[in-house]
Amino acid sequence: MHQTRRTVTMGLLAVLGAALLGPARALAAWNKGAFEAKSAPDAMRALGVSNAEESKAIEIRAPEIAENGAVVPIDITSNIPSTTSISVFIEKNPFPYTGTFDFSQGSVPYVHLRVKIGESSPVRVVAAAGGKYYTSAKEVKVTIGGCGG
Amino acid sequence: MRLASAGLLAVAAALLASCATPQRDYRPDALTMMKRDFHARGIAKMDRLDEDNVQAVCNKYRDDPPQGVADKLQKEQLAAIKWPADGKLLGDWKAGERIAQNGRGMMWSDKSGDGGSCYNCHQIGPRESSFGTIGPSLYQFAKLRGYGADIQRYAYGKIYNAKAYSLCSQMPRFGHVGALTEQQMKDLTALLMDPASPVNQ
Amino acid sequence: MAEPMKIRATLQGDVADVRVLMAHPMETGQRKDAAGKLVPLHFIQTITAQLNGKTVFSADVSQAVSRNPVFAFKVKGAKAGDKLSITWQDNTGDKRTDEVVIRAGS
Amino acid sequence: MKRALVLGTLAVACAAAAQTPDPTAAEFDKFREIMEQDNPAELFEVKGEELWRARRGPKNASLEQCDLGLGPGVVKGAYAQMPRYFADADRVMDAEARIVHCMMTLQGFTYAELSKQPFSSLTRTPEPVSLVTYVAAQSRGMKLAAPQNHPKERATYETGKSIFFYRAGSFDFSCASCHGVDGQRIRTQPLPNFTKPEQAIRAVQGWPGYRMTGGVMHSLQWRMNDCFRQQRFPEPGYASETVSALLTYLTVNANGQVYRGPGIKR
Repeated sequence: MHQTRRTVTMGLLAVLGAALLGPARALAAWNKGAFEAKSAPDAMRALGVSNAEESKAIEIRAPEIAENGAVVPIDITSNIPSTTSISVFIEKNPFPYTGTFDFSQGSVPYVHLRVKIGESSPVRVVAAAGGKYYTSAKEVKVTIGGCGG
Repeated sequence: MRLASAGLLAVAAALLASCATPQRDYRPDALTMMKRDFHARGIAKMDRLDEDNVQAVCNKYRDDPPQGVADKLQKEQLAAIKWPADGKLLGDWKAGERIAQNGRGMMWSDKSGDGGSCYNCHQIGPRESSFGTIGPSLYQFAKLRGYGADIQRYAYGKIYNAKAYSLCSQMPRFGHVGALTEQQMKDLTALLMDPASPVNQ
Repeated sequence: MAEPMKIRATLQGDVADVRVLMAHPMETGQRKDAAGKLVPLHFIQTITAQLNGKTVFSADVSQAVSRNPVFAFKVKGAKAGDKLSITWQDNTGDKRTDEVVIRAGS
Repeated sequence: MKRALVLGTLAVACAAAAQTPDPTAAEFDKFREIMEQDNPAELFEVKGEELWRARRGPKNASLEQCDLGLGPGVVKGAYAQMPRYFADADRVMDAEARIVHCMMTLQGFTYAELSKQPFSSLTRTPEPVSLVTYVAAQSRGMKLAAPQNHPKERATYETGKSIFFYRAGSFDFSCASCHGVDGQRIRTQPLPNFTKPEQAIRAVQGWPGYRMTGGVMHSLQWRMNDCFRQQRFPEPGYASETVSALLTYLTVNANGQVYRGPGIKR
């Protein structure tokens, strides 16, 4: 009984919280302008990201040298309290903005994804937390591989 | 008792059979099977399954032919090298680098010979870290060996026909089989020999 | 026609570790087919995950996500037996939803 | 005490470093494990199982009566015990060759149809490829035990060995040109020496494999075909005895080692 009520309350709080923090990102449209931007700064502008502060609390796990640029695994964790979303930019890709992952409605600020990286490039991550932006980057090298496999 | 000894005999016979049977040569079986199962595709025709005299000797002796046999064939291969009529062995090292990088050529998916596949097996220029190790490093090729005419000739000849220098070398005979043109081989020679080539920096 | 996803959702405490494989070509619009014609952009744009019908994770992504996408994320407040569904929608409007029951961790 | 521990740790670290002199390869291996955890190959496993059970072909039959060597319908463990001799075909067959045989005999497909475009492209995964992925997954975690009991199995091994060492073609290559020596690589790709048992497993491990290049599923039939292409040979027939013989040589060399199921390849 207690348990149920608490869950309901928390659920309500979550909904309220989401409402207070502005429109839930999940309801927003896929940001065409940001996705079609040809540089990471342009994409960030289109997303309204500004004054992102360098942070060591964003962990990016990606290979230093990718075996194959067509499939580069990336693990991202934000240890910044109340992180609501994480956005990924592969700076040297023709369209750097790769995606935004929204955790605000009930998930841990962690995501694993696999991406195409055309040439050696920094992978930049921007975390949104408490109305502010934090950022960190990791360089991934892409080389020519062998013929076999 | 009797059964046991019969069993023993059988075992002994089996052992004998396995020891006594000389290792049968399955190469004819393999060739028959391949000739039945393969088909020509694109530029890769069925005659590619036939051994030439060099391949035959290397296959027969598993790449370790008797000295006399090897010497005779190597001389033949060397004599068959067509040296450039203009006497010039060095082309453009920049074009050579592109040919060295290109791993295409002579496959059924190709139209002709094309690249030299050099980086597949060799370290060459200092800026390419993705190189193979089947062949020796060629970095600083001429810087270490000298820029003289004899070394130039060796480099060109080796690219043209590696088997003229080491009969069962794993390196293709690019000129001998027409995989690379004279100009392409000159460009590759320049990549190794030109003092301005990054290889010799 | 969209093919089924493969979803695994395993409990670790009250957090469900969710791993999903999606069958999708994720065409970048820059690749040429055998005839030399550009293959048009075709890629997943949005992903949402629901726990017992309530959205708990969502993402907007680009064509830079690899072919046959793989994602993992962690959903809070889950119990064994809860239903977790994932939906993707691509730029052609094609969509697919699959659902699994969250398993207790080992 | 603490110092001893640190030194010990260092020693271990150094030993590990000495074993993997190539930091690039070590980096690849580290992330290969992550990739294997969630492998798109599973999408093809699921599709293959559906195909195995579905009534299809001119005879409207499923493959559930297909004998993969352990009796009709037995899939578990069958992949790890192939190639093997099949009396009904009077030849040694690898897993995919056997599946093709079953699709012909049980379902009524023709070899011409099945061999027309036998390998995966970006837009199409042939049914035998999904099927062999399903079958292979049912041997996950099992030891390879390709039999060498029947005289034809032994002869096929020897024939395969001869094919492996046969140098010909425009570039004088044999399989052994790339895979007969320890510790070499093409570009950055390490080349296992398949003549040695502990390395031969790498011919089998990870196949069928989800290939990151192109994002397609490929089986060992494709792998052997593509090796011959790069060997500058003409093309071997799909599911032919030549391919089965080569696979017999490679698999028997790897016998006794654990097969980890469909994998992921660069």
